[in-house]
Amino acid sequence: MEVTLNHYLLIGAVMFVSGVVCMATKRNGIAVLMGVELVLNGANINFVAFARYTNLGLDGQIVSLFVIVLAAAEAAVALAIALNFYNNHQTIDVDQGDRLRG
Amino acid sequence: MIPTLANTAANTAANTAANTATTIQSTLEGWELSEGWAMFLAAVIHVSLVAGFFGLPAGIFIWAERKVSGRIQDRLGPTRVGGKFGWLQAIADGGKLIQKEDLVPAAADGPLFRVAPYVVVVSSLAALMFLPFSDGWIAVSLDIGLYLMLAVMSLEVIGVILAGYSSGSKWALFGGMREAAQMVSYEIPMSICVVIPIITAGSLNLNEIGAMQSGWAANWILFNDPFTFIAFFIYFVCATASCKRAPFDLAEAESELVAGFLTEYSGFRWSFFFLAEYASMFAVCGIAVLLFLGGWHTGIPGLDTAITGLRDPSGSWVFGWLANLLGFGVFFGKAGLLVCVQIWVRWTLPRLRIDQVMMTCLKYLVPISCVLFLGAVIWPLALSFTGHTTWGSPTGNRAAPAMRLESDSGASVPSAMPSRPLPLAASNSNEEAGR
Amino acid sequence: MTEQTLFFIFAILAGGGAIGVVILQDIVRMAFSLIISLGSTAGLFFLLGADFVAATQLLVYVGGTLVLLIFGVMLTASGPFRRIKMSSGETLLGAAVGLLFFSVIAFTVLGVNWQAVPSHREVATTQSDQAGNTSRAIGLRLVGIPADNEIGVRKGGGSRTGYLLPFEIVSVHLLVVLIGAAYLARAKRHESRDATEGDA
Amino acid sequence: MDIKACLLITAWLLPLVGFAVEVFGGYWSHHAPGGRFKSRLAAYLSVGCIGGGFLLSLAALLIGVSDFDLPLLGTPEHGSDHAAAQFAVEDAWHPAEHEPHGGGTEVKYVSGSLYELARFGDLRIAIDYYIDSLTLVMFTMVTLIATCIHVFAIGYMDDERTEDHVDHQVQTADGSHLHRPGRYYRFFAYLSLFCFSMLGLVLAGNIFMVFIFWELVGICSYLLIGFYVERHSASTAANKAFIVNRVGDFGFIIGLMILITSFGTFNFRSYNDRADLPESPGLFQMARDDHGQVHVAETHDTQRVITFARANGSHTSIPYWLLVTAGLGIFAGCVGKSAQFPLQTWLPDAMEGPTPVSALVHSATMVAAGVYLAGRFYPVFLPEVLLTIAYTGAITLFLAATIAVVATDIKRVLAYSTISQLGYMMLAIGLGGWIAGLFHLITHAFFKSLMFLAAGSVIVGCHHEQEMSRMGGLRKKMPVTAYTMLVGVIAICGLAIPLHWITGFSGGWDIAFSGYHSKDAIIATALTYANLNPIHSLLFLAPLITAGLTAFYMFRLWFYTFAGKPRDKELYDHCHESPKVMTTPLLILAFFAIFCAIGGEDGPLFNLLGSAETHVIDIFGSGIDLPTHADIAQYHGQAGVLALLVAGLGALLAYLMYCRRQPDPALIKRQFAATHEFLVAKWRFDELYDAMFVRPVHVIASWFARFDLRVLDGIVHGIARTGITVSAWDRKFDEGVVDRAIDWVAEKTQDVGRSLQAVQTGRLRQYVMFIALGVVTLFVLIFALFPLFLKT
Repeated sequence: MEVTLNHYLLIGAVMFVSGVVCMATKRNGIAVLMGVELVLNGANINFVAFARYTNLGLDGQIVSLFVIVLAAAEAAVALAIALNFYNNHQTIDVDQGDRLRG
Repeated sequence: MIPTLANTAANTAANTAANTATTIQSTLEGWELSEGWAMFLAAVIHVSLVAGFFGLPAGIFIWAERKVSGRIQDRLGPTRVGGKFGWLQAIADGGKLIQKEDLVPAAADGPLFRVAPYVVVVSSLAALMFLPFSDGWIAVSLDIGLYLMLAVMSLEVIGVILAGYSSGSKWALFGGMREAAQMVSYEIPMSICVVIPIITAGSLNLNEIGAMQSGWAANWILFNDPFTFIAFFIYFVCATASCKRAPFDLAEAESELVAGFLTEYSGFRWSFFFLAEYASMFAVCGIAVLLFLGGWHTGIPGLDTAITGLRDPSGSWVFGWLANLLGFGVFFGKAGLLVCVQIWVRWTLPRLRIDQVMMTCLKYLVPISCVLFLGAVIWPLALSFTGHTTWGSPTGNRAAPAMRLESDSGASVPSAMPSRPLPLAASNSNEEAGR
Repeated sequence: MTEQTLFFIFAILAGGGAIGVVILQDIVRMAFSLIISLGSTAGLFFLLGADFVAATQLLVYVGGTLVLLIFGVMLTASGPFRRIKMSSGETLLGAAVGLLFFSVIAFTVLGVNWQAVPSHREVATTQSDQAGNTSRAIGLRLVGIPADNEIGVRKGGGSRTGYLLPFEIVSVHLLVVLIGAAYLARAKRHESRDATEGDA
Repeated sequence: MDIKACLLITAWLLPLVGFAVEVFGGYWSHHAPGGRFKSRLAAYLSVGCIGGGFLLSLAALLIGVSDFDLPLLGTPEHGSDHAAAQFAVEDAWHPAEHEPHGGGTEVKYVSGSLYELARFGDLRIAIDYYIDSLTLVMFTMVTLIATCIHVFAIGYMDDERTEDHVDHQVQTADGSHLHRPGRYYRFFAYLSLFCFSMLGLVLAGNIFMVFIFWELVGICSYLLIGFYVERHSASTAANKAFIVNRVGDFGFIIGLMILITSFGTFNFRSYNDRADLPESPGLFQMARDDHGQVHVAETHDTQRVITFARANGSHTSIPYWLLVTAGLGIFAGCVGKSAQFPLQTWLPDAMEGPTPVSALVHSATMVAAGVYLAGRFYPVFLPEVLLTIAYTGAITLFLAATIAVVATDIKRVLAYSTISQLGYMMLAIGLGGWIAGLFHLITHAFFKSLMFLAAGSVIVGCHHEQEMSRMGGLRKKMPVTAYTMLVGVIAICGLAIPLHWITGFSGGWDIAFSGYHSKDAIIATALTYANLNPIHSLLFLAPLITAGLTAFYMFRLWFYTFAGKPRDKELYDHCHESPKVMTTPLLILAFFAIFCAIGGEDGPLFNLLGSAETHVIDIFGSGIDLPTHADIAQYHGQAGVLALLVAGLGALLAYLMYCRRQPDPALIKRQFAATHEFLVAKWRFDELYDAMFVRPVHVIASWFARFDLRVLDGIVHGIARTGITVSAWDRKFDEGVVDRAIDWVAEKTQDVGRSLQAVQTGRLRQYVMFIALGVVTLFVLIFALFPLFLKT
């Protein structure tokens, strides 16, 4: 069986959807963060796969590099926010952070 | 284009880079094995060789540590096992540890507790895959070898953190957290210091970098300019810290945390951590040797020429292997010396406090390495203004080989593409060509 | 044969790790699962001939970001917050939505005829490209010099300006993040004392 | 650029630097070391600037003498010619001066442009310089005298060097004297600006620049006269000086505009120091040709016009009457600045300023500016204008001398004598004796500044007492002041021992002070003129008589002040000689008052000025014959004898009256009470002007004020009230309609927000779920339902 683009895209889809579900169900703030990372990785797989299997060329790889770097930055800030959240609420449960609800 | 002997060697080495594997694989294919099986067998051979390189230095250094620490403390150290100097002490230790009971504390998170040592060992073992022990003696040769090696080595910390966390002990947890903070911080100056010789060499391929530093010892990248010279020491400090060696061994500080993340481990799993520690010591020192200290070159041109002369393609392959073995000896000697310095430091310097460790990194090492980086970038430019391209006259070839971008339509390679990344390297090769 | 085998190993590990992140309740195990997933993703990148991206994935993502993440877990997940239970209704809802979402994406992926798109593998011309040594090519592409196959494919089309500006923007962005994260995470718990010690 | 120009420009700008530093930095001199007293730094800076200017000017003068090849001394032949002229009057005393009527001589000058300010078409407004020997001499004179005055002022203004200066002449509301901070540095800043302005005026190369610096001189004099601004008399005097000058400047502007529109250039003469600028002829070159000839022609409608060549070579013309008007206008400016009849009234009042200012204003700067300008524009003046100048001068000199006879304030006597002497200069210029007039300007500057400083020394010595009637016998108390003053008095009177006249020794020089030579030259010119034009013989009689009057009132002043017995014992006892810093300038100026005109009309000064003279030929048919140098030489001896006799008589009379009391001045005063009162009231000019101008202006102004109050204010108030009413309506509209509309929108928005707030649960996971569901829904809509709709 030849490994085709579809295989990679489906793996990317699995990771993407896992990430979304993780964000949607986990109450732990850091787990939500993990979900975000999963989503970004799923997208990254798509980029690199397209770079390989279509004529996207190296642009796809470069975009995925940017995604990785920005994800690192995002993680740093999000973690800082999470720690701040923890400091203020004495919990990491995101459901507790509803002080601004309508 | 690259006429000298040393450079040809570098070229072939880099070209066949992947290609130590190809050699074994093709040899196996020559034995009428199918391609898949040949690849599989070649991989197995590689892995076992690397595992040998993983275990051998670790054993030697464990013994060396005991002897050195003994001498420093005015003791004799091991004297009984395996002869007069206790040669086999490491094996004896291993035998003892394997026999011990595999304990998992009740409070521990079982699966993670068990898997943590493997993560550590696998990452430091995998790092050795990208390290050339001699010219062409490399398991996986990639253009980004050094980069990948650093990446793999950085995975080691995950195992340590997992070990600390999953032990269910506060000592271990503290150790793991300290380790995490220390690792994440020290990776920054270390990476920057590693980039400095890369700028000088114009390549990420460790084999190429090593091959470039042939000729007299003055041609080692360490002596290329003042910035690389300082960068070596900064790198060595960071490398010591990243191996959790004293005086940076806060993660397992006996006097404060019992044994840090190792508190709950015993037996074989415990020995894995130590195996990994000594292996990664060897790995970082190997990187230092390749990047700064001329790799497998002796620093004496005649000697090097003699060794490389053994590689004459018309001669028997045995001579080629012999040359590589001699190269490995030189490489191992240099790396071992550096490891001994680490041991020496461990037994003579007191441990720092955690805030001092962090301060050393963030307030001193990072700025210094940034300045060095800047200086290393400006240095060739400044030199080019003076009309010289190098300081003094190097006797080896520090040039990166030209880009190997063969294209079907030869015209499609743009002429604007720089054949050499640095003016230093470019004119150096011209100089070589003139000889 | 080898490629397929490796692909399936990595694919199962990556997908399984991702699903593990969703299913597992222990936050540290989730993190470990995530490590497996992302590490395997790096393996997939290797298979795709993107060695530089894979190395970056290992160095930055697994070695940096995830360490940071676990660090955050250790700082926050003490005692009762290690496990935060979800109601089973939520789990069910999440699973349903996830399946729905996945089916949508899968439907789309399978509905497109990718064979019509010219493949990189077919047009790749350079040896290093084939071998997966893309670091130099990526570097040249960053500064706008096309060194890969696209010379033949995208003649006259597309931009040739490289990615220097995005590169600079990202570097400035990283600096801002560095300062911002340090500011956000600085110790404020003991407001009476001088908040000097940093967390990370 | 020419080296002279460089030197003079530097000398010109130095005082500006001093001014700038003192104005912006002077405040901090308060805090100079020394505590109670402020630092003298400002004074030293000013003295340094102007002193440096003097050195540079001197260098420029010496360079100019060699560059222009100027005759400093008469040649040996020339000397014998002169001697011969005394006896053989038919011969010319100066052979070279024969030529002007025939061939003409080239004027030696340097002119260039420093900086272009603006350009309107062909008209170029620039900072130009024009340097001839007159400029050089004026520069040296002005900087030398100003340096002396600055040094003198260091001593004179010393009591301003304090934070708490008491002005005894000002009474505050509670009856005490005014206390104010001293204005030492400000005084020197003004002085520096004054010098800068005057030097700029002298250096100016075009009339635009002249006008600018003209006005700057005016404003500086305003500032300095009103230096004691708290004194009502001082501020009034400053106003008066300024306003009276405005009257003259009005004429000046008219003249300026006529010249610009007619000639199309501001420049005096073409540039010869700027290769890059086109060499277009200047005003003087257009008005008269190289031979000093004005070309008068008749147009077809029998209008007299003056033709000249313009820059582009085309010949054009200007109506004769228009050029006369222009000349009169410019002369009006000179009248105002130099305090000539009928604008002489401001000068005596200007005595309210500090004495160094008076010295500067009366000798080197302000009043000299008028004479200088008249001299500078000499080529433009037509015979009618010159006649006006002559008569104005004659009236002024007599009028001022008569008033000086009865004045008792020591500074006022000097002030009137200044007006009188300026009248002499104007008269000389009007009579065609250009050199004589400017010669007198220079000599007068020296001895008049000397006398003013001496008077200042007396005033300081007597603790700010200026009334001569309380002085007397001060010679013993302040000998240096007394005898330097005597030098000045003798110089201004024109007393001398004419050696060659008495002994018949030819070739010898007279033993005489500077004033003798210059006044002699003027009276000789007047005599010649009167002989050539008998109808205007009044122009000779007036200066002759006034020479006697001058001697009388000057010696009266000296005898009153320094000779005889002390009239006020207390004043005499407290009186003291001034410090060295004040007497040294006196000695220096006395030296120059004696020797600056040495050699008379063979001397270096006269020769230097003579080389700058523009030769002017009388216009045929004007009815006036201007005397030539040869003519003047013919009557020179005669005039000298007359002048000396008259002056001697005046001096003798003064001696008899004020030393011997034979006849007693008080008796005479009683006998001619009406005349005395008339003279004391300054010929009632102030009353006349008050009735003629001031009161009508007041009346008309009050009418306008009433109009303003009733009509204009009413209109404005009405508009304002309308505005208020409209605003009130507008407010009602705003509150009723606009505000309610906005409130309604805000309420509705709030309602909507309140009803939507339930959606904002604040639950992160719910939001993510919404997003995921939303994506799925969209997908279903687009790919599943939308095709269905398309099919149907």
